[in-house]
Amino acid sequence: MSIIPTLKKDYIYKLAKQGKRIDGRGFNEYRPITIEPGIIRKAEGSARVKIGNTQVVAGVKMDVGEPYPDTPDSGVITTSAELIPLASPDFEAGPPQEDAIELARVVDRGIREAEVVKLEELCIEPGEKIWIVFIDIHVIDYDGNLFDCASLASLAALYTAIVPAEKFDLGENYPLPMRGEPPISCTAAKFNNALVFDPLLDEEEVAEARLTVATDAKGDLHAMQKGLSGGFTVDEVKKIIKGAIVNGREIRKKLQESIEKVKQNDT
Amino acid sequence: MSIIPTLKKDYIYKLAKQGKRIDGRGFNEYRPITIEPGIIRKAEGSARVKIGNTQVVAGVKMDVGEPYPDTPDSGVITTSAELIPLASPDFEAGPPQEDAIELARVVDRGIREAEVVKLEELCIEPGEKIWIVFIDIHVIDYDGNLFDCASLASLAALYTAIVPAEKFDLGENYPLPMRGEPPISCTAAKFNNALVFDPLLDEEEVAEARLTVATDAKGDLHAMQKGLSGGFTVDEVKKIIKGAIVNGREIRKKLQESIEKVKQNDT
Amino acid sequence: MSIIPTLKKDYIYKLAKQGKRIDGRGFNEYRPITIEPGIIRKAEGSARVKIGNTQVVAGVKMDVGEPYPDTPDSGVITTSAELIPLASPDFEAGPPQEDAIELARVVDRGIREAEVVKLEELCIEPGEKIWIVFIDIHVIDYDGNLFDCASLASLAALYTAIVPAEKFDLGENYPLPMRGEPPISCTAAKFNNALVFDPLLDEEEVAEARLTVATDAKGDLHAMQKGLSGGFTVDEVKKIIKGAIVNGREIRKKLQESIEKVKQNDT
Amino acid sequence: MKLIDEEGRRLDGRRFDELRKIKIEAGVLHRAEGSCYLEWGGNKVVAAVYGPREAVPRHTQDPVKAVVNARYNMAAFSVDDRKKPGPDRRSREISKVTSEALERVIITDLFPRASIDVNIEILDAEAGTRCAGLTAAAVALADAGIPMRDIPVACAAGKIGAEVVDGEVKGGYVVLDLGKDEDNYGNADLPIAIAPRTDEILLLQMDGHLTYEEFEQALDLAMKGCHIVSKLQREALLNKYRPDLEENL
Amino acid sequence: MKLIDEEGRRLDGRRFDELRKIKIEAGVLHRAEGSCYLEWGGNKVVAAVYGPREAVPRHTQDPVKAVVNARYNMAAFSVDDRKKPGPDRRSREISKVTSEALERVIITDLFPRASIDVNIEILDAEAGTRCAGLTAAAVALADAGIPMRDIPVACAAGKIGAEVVDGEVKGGYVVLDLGKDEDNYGNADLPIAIAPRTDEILLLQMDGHLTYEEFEQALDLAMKGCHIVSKLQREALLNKYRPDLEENL
Amino acid sequence: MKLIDEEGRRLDGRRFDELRKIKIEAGVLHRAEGSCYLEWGGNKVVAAVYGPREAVPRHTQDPVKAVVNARYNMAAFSVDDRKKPGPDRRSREISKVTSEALERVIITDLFPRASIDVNIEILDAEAGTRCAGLTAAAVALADAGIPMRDIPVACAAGKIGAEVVDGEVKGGYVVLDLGKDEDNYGNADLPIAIAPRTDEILLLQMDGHLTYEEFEQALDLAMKGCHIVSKLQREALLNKYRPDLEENL
Repeated sequence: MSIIPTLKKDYIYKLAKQGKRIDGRGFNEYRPITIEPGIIRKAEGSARVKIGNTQVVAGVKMDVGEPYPDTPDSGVITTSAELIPLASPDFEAGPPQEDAIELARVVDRGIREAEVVKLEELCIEPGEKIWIVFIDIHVIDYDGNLFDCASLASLAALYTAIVPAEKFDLGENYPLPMRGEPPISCTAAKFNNALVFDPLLDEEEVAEARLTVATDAKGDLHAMQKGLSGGFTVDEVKKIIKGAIVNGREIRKKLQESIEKVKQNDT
Repeated sequence: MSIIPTLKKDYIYKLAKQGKRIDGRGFNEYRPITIEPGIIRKAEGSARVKIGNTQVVAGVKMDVGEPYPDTPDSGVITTSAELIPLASPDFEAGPPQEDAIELARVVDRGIREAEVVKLEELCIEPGEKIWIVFIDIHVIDYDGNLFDCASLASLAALYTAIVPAEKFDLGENYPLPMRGEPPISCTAAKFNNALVFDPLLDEEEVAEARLTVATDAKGDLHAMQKGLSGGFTVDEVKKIIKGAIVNGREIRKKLQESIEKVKQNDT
Repeated sequence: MSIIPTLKKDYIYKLAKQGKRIDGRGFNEYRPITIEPGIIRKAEGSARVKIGNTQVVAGVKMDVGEPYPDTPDSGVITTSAELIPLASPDFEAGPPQEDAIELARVVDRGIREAEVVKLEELCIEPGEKIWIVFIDIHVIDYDGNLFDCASLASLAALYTAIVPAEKFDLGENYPLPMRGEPPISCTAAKFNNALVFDPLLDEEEVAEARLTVATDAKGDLHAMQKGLSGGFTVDEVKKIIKGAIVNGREIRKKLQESIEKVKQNDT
Repeated sequence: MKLIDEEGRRLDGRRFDELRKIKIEAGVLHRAEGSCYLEWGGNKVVAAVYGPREAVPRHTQDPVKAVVNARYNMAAFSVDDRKKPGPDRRSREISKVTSEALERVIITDLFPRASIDVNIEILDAEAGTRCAGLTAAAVALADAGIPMRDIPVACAAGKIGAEVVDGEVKGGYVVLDLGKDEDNYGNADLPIAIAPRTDEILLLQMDGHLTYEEFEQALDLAMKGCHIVSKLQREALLNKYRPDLEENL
Repeated sequence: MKLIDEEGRRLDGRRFDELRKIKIEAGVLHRAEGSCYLEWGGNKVVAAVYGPREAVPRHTQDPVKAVVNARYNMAAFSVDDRKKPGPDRRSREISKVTSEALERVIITDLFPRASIDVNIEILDAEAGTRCAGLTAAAVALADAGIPMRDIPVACAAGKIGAEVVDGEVKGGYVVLDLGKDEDNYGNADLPIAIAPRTDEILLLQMDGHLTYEEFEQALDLAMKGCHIVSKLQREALLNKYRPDLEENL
Repeated sequence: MKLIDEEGRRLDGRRFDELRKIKIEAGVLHRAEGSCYLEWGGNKVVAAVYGPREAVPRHTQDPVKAVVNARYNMAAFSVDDRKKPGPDRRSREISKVTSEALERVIITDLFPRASIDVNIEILDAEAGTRCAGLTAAAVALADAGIPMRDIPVACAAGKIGAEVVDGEVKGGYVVLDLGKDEDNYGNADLPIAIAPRTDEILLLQMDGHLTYEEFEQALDLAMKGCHIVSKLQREALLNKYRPDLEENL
């Protein structure tokens, strides 16, 4: 580790001991969040989400395809993420690397396991024709906490998406059928025994472990993913879950407000 | 830049100032061109074209496939180029690199935009079955001006191609339906304010900019492509277009003679 | 060549002059062979084969697919081999390299050319639906003579495979239809004018040339493959063939015993 | 499809020499050294610049100058039918001609062995993305403080409304900046990029059918379009730096 | 599908806190520096370790510690429908989280610039392969003599038997070590890996639906499972080395 | 399909020991250091040699000798159904065995760390392309002045006309140099390459069905074929260099 990162690490550790973070936030506090659904005209659904400087655009496209043999009556979701070199000097062009794959799969599980999309209503002809929902995550600016930013953008894009039935001669367009209240992903990082939510890039770079927890409105769990090569105690895991439930409630409210605004504009 | 290339550059520049080229040609003059259609027995159409030492073999293969949804009544052309390591110590094996992709796309546009192939006659069953025309460009020997050599070989292969209807139980074989007079691509390179047509490899290596212009028998334009990191003035562009029209007429005559010869041999 | 390999080479050469091998075997002698069919529950057929320390697991999976246009009434065999990094410090992850491709193709030819599988009985609906037989070769431990070990494992997997007809609603499961006595591949390596069968990895590393010969119960030839950059005299080739016939008989007996044992257990 | 009426009014109401609405913002990203957000009609583009930095892998280095790598990329959701992520042949050709055009104005010999990486992301696409992308890239380069001889700018002209009868083309209008239907159903497209101070042509492609005279008109029109867009580029840069400038007064 | 009966008996007859049958053998391969063969229910796994050795290509080297590369791979014939050879997105994610978990216990700073390569081959798959693979890998690492703070171990707990009515979940049982049908038709899965001496959690993933209380139960159950499997790991290592040990007495 | 009649006359009129028509031309390319154009029946092949030159990437270098890279490639249009460009498994196997055969005769220890690159392009294919390719490559190597112990040469023999009844093979003729239908409907193929001075066998593959006696006949026949082709190789090289030789008299 060269000299600058070591200095930065020492500084972040020192602050953490005093209960402080480099941008002045509390340990459980998120940066400002903005959610702008509907910004891509060519997409069936889309959203730009900023958490602090981190910025993600998610787009939903839909196509007609064949169902999987084991779920003949059900639509299909496919989630991809690209860590394009636009967003960071460290991202490289080329096929998705491990980090992008993990990001896509964690976002995907958050959506799939909570059955946010009513896939059973995306069957056109049982065993023959169903709707495929493509979620594409484009990271635009990377300053930490991609998991939360990407899940939130994907949810905002899904909740405001329109099924393009007319394009395929399948009747009138209609809103993508979604279930009520989505689970929200909240991520905490651990370094030097401190647990901080919504880590900055600088904090991620010195972190030992990371935990992402998706909780629903009732505080139930729907997906978890531990990352990095450090470990957690059982108590730390529980503490993070509790923090995720609290933060999740607040973020869910923001998400719902942004969706409402779009729906009102449409009518 | 090492010493040999610098010396070569100085020499080529010096000659150009005196209105001369290293092989004694005039600035607007092409090297000798030979066009040999029909040399590949397994191909539906083929041609070997030499412009000086540069040598390209183009082959046409046809298959039955599905039309694109937006052109249900129309055949499809697909053009590929491989810069195989046979042709130059600098070409590498592996998937096509930028240069090969640009070559294929420029040749493709020259053919497609002038609607040389009557794609509308390559529909077998509207919306269901059409002919796909594969043009494959094999560079055999590389001594400059690939664009012109490859387009010419592709045209000669197309104009002498036979639709393999019998192989697919679709009636008798017949000549690929083509429109009258094809546009011809002519390329000029610019170095040290000189504009030379049909650049040698040595000239390409010192050139600042390159312009390829496809013109038809009436002198109308069908495709253009500027290359390399230098620029052109408006006057230079106009001068090249005029030269391309003149050279194009002569090359078109040679192409037509070679096609005629094949057609006479066939009957 | 660094010092250790040179010493090893000298030692192996010296022994060979005295008619000896590093593990005490005769030149025509194989290491102990164990054949365990049926070890993978998820596979339609499988076998683990050990020749000395060399260990291969082969698995057969079957699927329903379309026939090739030129053989509308015939099933299809596809053989793949992966030299996974588990088996040797020199194997790398990633798409199959030349060695893995050669291995798969030589095993495939041994099976295909002797028409061991009754492909004509794997037609479900002529021109429409046939059985595809996938043979996958997984090298687990590499101590020389992969060709023989992989062919033997593939044969043992095929001879004990069950067609999964029920899974595809095509009636009851039944044994994969096979012809009587399979050809057996035997491999010899040449170094310093010695010819040794079933070469160890240490022997392969100093070998100049390698010859694999597949012979049937009557002593007829079905496939041969020479490898490495040394050459053979005509007499050497003939000597290897004769040794392959003798060894092949013994190995075939072992194979048949192991198959019988499985079939008895099943009934 | 009738792309232009008797009075020379186009589908979206524009005159033959009118551009679509363009909005340019410089310095929009936190991480990149220079960046630009650009809307051009229905196109939405983000460009970001990294470098000069050591070129990797090493064998791509040029010992006497910086290498300019422009990477044009379309988001999967930016087009009517979802595009598979990753570069296709079209993107790679555009990346190549864009790199060549930008290299001409960047003073590359200041940075031997370096790379200057220009990332162009098309988030929403509606005809003319290569011109929009190059124009945004130029602003991002300036925002990154990369030394340039000029700020390049791109614009297209084309021809619409001709009738085609078995390869014979009749009539038609030369117009500026083709929109979506004009691009799909028009007769020719001529995208160019120039260095506006000298009018040197840095990028030039053409397909379709133009007589020589039409080509001259189209080239002239595209040049004029470039100069209009060039002003918007400079304003965007000024808008970003004006607060700083005023502060220093 | 009814996965558990009124008496808490599961499809294969297990109680809620019972593991499937597990068999572990250390040192099974000739070529690898350490290896392990493991059967866990219907899963069959081989793991092999190479290294520490110089990391290649060079740019992957870490100047202060060894890099741990776990590679989880499924044989084409290990699953119901043949899997195309080579890593898919699922394998690559499992390889990543497994590498991270193992790195935590390996004393990597002893081997700067080295790589420790851990190959996990799933020969036969029946639910829970990531836990089986990590458990086998840990034994192979110990067999290879790689210095470790602890021998990590993995096990999953989950929830089965709940009824789901339009997203609302009712009832259900928290059980240890999901079998095949339990994995396919169950309600939640929680695979973890721990360092058994300290109970530090090295790997944790979860999907499905658990209340907070169910999560606590499941985590507790999975921990207990880990400790049982940990004993089997140690026995397997002892079995291999006992003959040597006895010889030296 | 009846491949041979009662009088031993084959489909194209050849006797059992007759080669197809062969035409060889050395030094046909401008850019390559050595080259060859070869027609063998309906096969059309170009071969070109570059090197010895520094092998790249560096990790492919052998410190004590040159590496021989033969690359066999079929043009997309060279076969009945268009072949996707790029190497498939068959091409890669042929490239491997061809490289190994050529390496045997090239005096590689003269050029440590170098590569000798041999490119074989099949432009038109009609049975026997690997033999045609290797034969052309050998001429190109000689034309490039690469020091060799011998000029290798390849030819195949095979068996046609047998009847097969449920795996049992009856009758059949051993013949030289299988043509297209003989290859598709014949009973066995045995391509070999030799160093003609010593008759050392450099390449040997076989598939189909041969008794041991038939194998001996086929090997003998293929050897004889090699010697005939070898003469044509030498003539081609002489034809190219004769003018120079005569000039120097």
